[in-house]
Amino acid sequence: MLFLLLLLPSLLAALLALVVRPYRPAVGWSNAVLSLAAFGAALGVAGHAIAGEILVWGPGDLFRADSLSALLMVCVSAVAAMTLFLSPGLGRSAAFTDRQLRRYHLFINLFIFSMLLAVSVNNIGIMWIAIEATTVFSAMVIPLTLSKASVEASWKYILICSVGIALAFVGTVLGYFDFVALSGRAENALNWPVLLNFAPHLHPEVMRIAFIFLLIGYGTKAGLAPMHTWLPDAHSESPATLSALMSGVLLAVAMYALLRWKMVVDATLGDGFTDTLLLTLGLLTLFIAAFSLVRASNYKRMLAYSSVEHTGLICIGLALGPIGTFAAMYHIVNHAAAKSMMFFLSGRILHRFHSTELGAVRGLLKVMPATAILFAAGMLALVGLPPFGLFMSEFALVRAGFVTGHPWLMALLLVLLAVAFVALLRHLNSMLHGTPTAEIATGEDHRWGLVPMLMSVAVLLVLGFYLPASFQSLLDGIAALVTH
Amino acid sequence: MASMFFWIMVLAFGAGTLTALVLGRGALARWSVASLAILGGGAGLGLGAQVILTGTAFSITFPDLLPLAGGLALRLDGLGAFFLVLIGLGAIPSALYGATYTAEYEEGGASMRMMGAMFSLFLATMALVTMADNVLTFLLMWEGMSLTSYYLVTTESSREDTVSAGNWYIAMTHVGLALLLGAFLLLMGGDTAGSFAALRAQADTLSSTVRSAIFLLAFLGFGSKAGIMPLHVWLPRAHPAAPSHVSALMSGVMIKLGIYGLLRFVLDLLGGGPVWWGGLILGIGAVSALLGVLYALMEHDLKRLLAYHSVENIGIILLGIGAGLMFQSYGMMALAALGIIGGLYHTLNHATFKSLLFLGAGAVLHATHTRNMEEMGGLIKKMPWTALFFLIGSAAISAIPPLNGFASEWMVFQSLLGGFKIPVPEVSVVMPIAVGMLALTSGLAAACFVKAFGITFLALPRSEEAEQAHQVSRSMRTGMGALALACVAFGLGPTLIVPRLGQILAGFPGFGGAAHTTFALQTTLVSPAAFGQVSPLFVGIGLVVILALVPLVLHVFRVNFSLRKGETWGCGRVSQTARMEYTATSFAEPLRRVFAEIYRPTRELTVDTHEESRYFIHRMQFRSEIIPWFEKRLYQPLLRFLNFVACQVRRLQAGSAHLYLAYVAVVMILLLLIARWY
Amino acid sequence: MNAYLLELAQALISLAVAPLLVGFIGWLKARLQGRRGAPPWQPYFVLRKLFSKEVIVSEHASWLFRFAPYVVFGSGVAVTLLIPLFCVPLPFDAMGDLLMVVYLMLLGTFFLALAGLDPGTAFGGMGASREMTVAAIAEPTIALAIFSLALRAGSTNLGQIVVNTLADPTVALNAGHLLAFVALFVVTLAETGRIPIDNPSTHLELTMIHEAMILEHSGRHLALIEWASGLKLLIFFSLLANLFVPWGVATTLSPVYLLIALPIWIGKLGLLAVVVAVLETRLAKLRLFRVPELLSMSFVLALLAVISSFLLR
Amino acid sequence: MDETLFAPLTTLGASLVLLFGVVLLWRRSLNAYIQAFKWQSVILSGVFFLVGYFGHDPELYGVGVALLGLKVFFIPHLLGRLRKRVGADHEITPYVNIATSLLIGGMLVLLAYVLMRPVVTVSTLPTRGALPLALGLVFIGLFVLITRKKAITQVVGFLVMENGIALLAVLGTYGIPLIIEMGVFLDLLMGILVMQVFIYQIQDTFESIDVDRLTHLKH
Repeated sequence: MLFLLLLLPSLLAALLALVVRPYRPAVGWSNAVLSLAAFGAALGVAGHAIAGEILVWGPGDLFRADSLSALLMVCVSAVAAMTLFLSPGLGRSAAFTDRQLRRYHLFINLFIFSMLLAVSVNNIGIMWIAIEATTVFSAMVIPLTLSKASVEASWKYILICSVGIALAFVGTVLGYFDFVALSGRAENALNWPVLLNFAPHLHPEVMRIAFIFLLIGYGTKAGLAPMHTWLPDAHSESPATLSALMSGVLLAVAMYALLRWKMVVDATLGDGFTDTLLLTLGLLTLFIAAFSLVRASNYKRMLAYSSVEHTGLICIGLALGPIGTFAAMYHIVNHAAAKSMMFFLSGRILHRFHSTELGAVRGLLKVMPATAILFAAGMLALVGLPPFGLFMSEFALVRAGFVTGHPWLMALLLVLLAVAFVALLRHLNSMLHGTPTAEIATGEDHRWGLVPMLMSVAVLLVLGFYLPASFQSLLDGIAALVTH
Repeated sequence: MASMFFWIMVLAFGAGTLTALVLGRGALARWSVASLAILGGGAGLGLGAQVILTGTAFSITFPDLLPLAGGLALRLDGLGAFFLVLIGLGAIPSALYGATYTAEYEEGGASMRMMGAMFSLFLATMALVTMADNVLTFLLMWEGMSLTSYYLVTTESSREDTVSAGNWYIAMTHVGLALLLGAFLLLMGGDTAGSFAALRAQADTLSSTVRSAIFLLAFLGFGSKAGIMPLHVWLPRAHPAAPSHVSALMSGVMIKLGIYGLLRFVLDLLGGGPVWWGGLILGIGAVSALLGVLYALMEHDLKRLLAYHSVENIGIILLGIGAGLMFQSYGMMALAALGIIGGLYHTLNHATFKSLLFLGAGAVLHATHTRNMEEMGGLIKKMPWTALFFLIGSAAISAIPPLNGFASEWMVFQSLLGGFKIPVPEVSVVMPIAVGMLALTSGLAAACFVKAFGITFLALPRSEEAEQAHQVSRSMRTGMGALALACVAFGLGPTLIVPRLGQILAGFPGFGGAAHTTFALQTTLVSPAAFGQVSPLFVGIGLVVILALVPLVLHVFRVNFSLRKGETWGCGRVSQTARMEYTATSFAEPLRRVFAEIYRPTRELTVDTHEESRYFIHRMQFRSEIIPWFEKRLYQPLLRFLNFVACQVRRLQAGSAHLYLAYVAVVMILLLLIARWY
Repeated sequence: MNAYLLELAQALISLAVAPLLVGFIGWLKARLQGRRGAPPWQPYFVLRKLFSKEVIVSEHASWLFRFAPYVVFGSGVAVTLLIPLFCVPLPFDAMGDLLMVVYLMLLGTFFLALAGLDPGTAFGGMGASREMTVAAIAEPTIALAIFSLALRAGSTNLGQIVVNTLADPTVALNAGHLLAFVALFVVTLAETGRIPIDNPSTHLELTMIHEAMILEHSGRHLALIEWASGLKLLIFFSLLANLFVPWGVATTLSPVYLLIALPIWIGKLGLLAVVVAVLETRLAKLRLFRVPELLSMSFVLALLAVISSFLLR
Repeated sequence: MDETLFAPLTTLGASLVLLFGVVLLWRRSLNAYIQAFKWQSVILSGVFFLVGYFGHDPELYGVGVALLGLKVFFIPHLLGRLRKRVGADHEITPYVNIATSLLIGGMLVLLAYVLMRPVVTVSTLPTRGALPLALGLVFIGLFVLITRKKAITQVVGFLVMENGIALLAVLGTYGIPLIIEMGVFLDLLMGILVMQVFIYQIQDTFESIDVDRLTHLKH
């Protein structure tokens, strides 16, 4: 039942946006309120997972929620709720036409639905379908206002991600193929627990090939270099709310898919094949992201590269055994909170400065003090400074690297993180200080819109000092999943 | 008792943060932040003193916070307590001074909320660094300290150079953190909780290569905070940018925590190491000391000058510690104790006189609104107290007896001289060279402070601002006065303090009795085996007596005591103006020639001649600049390289969707081929 | 008690002898140059004259300018109390070792240089700048040179060095000692403002150091400074004489020994004065910017002396 | 029919499917691309029927019919209309010329054979021989995507990739579970519709559907 409560609100919201024409603010509000229900359901699922129960529901065990799913559900639904409360169309702003708003609300809810579906289904074939669907739906939201840049970004986005995700399907088919080759056709073969149980009997040589396709495929979606190229474009041209969702949780959902498969492939191969690949790609990602940040000229792209950087980190974490996975999942939560907030704030900044160029934003502290302070706090969190949660998760991650015997790789990682750190802080300072151009008005508007950001900061702060027991047992549950 | 002090300290700093955030600006806010900081600092002082005096460590743990790795674990032992005392000693005068000094920032538009809150948090995190008892607590507090001080540095964020200074600072400090993280994690091995007790036990099981790697990482990591050459680049940038009472704290106290960390690692966690560890510390210390003072000589920005002197003094501290560690590895514990205690005592002394000097520089800045010494002069008449205090600080940092700089430098000298007892000649020969460098350093420091004091306070004012300088507020003077008093007290009474330092050291393996017996309580400082002894107290008394006697005797002999004010005699010149005075640059010119090989100044001479004839010169322009070699050879190439890589990486994102798809295809095929033949 | 009295007596004798030493060198120099010259006791007249004159202080100068002469003089007196003159070891020997001595001398130089800057003349600044340049290299050289002796003698307290060397004369005879002696001698010339580094008998030359710095002082202030510089000469000569050639210094307080030791000490001082006088007539003053080279050389010599003491032990 | 015909027939079908993929490398006209895709899909659905018949899986007939409807009628129709609306005819200057493209296409198929060897050896299905051809088709589709400039061509390339995957699925596993197959079709349909929307938008904003003009966003 919880699954219905989780999934139906967003479908209902999409339906509402579809049937009510023209768009009315009430639709936006009711969608936002509906998203709270999903969030509640996610918390309920998490409660079960913490208690050690694995929820399974639906025909043919269609839905299943272990700790891993529960964690992602909470992240996705939380960020989704924030997004919907901050979405355009809830106030009386005339920035968008009714048609655009209707389209926005329709597709963003479908997008949220497909992400939630991806993390709650049992069948990893359907998971693939859901993730593919996220591309389609989110692509529809990117060019909310038509411009050369937004069209270009969305074309690249849909093209590259569709190709990538298609390759992931090749991997999925190969995995299924191997199952079938050994034990004949079975309707539930792609149910994750079934596949995992059977995994030790699968053929290593086939699973290796399959994993490459999956890695490339889901890696494209997650923003692993060098398949990350769509990411800065899409993030910089989307509405801030969509960027927040994409960067905060979509990347995590893709990593989730990869992790599911990694567990299966590890059960088959048993050696460090997947770990080596993930480490290599993770470090490459980190390298490219860190150095891309050095010369970034656009703050939304900067945030996007930062997401790439964190994807790299998470990817490395996944390769570092159970404690690394623990750290990576911790990091996913922190990153979701920080990055979604940053994109929301970037929306506010864009609204005031009418430019996403770093050079155009000066004296943010004078122009929008509250936004600036939150933005600075978020950036400090993103670069891994205390007292924010990312400091803790990065510490845990590097510790995992040392414990699992990769001191040199961790050294490289720390160097790259330092490069990213310096780059981001320089950009941040150039935004915060200096003299704004005269025509920029000062003062904050829509003060209530800062409330969700304050909540994000609070979450980050709490996670920086304190790991609630329930959260910890959730993470431990995930770490236990990857321990054979 | 101890836990009462602890809670008073923590709550006072916490309340200070909240007060600043709530009250914001105004005298009430400033004074309440200051008094809470003084309260907290005093409690810290009390806590530290109690731990040192009773010899029992204070510990407290909060397992619910930071559950990721062992909880928030605090334990204050002797070594930490010493540094906590240092923090208290620095915090009280700085806070008192800051209460009125910061008033000016209110008009400047800086955020007083931020400044007050960060100041309190800065003190709190520093205090907790000395108490941290596991890895995560340490790193958290360490980075908290860096971050809060970073915000204090960028208080005047409307200035371009301040922001850039902040960038340098935070970048260097973050690199340091990364190194420390590496050191700690290597030391932790497979352990995930990382309590210091476990690390101590773990350290013996590690191979010597790993131990050395840990040492190097820790040395560089803590060194970047302490400001060793060539990782010191942030100091001359950040110290001038920060408000002066913060500079005083940063230079006087914060960079010392780098020394704390180094000692914590080498003495405590690693429990000593091969002789080259000490040798490396000694070598870097010597280089930092000499180059620090040499670059200080060439500065005419008062606060930059002081910042370079911090590098110098960290070098001196490291000379003592390095020598001590070398002796330790040869088992000469008495000499080892002498070196390390000398280093620690210099740490304490530097905290007093450097804080004093920064506060003095702040007062000057406050009065003249410039840091450029070339625009100062004559301030001794406008601000006599500040001048007196600055003079005491200058004399102390120049190691002039009977002030405190002398006492600790004497100990460092003595420990270096003990080096001849090292049985291996190849090793012991390092020591006399270090002695030479230290001797040269202190000579140059004296020259530098004659310049700093003379150009700033003496002669005629060189600018309108200096002419209009005014006395600073009473709280600022009191803050400086307290530190000046400390300079005198620590100079006269090393024999009261040094045995306490010995007690601290006695807790570490191998030192035990050596540290105790070497420095019994007496009136003279005696180096081991009575190789040398001095009594600063008696010399101080003697000097006072002589200074009192001389006029008295002159009176007895009916010397002419009349005094007339007249014009300065200037070879028949008509009038004396400020333009005729020696400038800071010209004062340092002879030394610049002597050390031209090190400075390698750039020279640029442009001569504009008249159109009619090239023999008639219209205008001449001479520019000479000293770009330190480490910036030219180390940092600029590094930055260029990073930029180059960044440009290459940028080209990946060329904009073509086809290219992007090609990346996907190429990587896929590559990985497939690898997987096929894995 | 006797020891303390003797200590006091030593200081008083030094104060009394110091002007004579300066006068003697001046007289001898004049003689060597074929002039009659002022009598050796001329400095006493000069001091008396200066003490009876009124002091003129620049209106731009501060209290520091008036305070400095006392500090300079006081530090000189304090040093004479700490160094071996004709009797060792005296109780004050334990109060300060060679570092204390060197840094007490630095105290005088420090204040003198500040006083030079105080009235704001170009001359004063110039003198102060040069004096500090010389001091910055000379002071460490003194320390190093004596260190090399201290290491072999097993103590940094000067009186103890003399005692130990007398007890075991072999330690005084080696190459390191010679290096140290040369280094300390060069520094003596530099610190006391002698040719070839500085010319004590000239004013208003662009290459002067010490005299430029004290140009503004007059009356009793100048007298104290002049007296102190004489004292400094005596101190350096005593160090050279007693540390390198300790024979003749009394090691017990018996009056017989003391009566023998006092003339020997004065004789040693006289001998050094002759050497300096001869050198001053034979050498030309160095160009100002060659001075640091000479000092650097002496610094290196002293360093080598210390290194050799370390290695040959 | 005879069971022994199964393997040669599927190989023949797969080869034909691949052949129509190669046509993409050879022709320049957009219309030819759409036609090639259409006929490829016809053959593909034939393969579905074939496997359904020999594999005794009636579900596959249904899938085949759906495929026929979607890929043979609906999508080519959509693309044809799109092509006419935006007025693009020919792929004028691909990044790689025709001769080289064909050569590379051949090498890609070869590569697919190399990579699929372990996969083929573990299988016992009669259809296994044709598996590399399916992967080859995926590669060729990707190659088209990388080297051809018109947005419509890229869509066709993508569709060919999809066909390759469908071929792989049906040959390797006798069809993936129906629910997933249907989901895939749904995704494909939506994807194509969205791509069609974007192509119109590209045409509107850039006045061309040459994707190589879309290089404003970089770094």
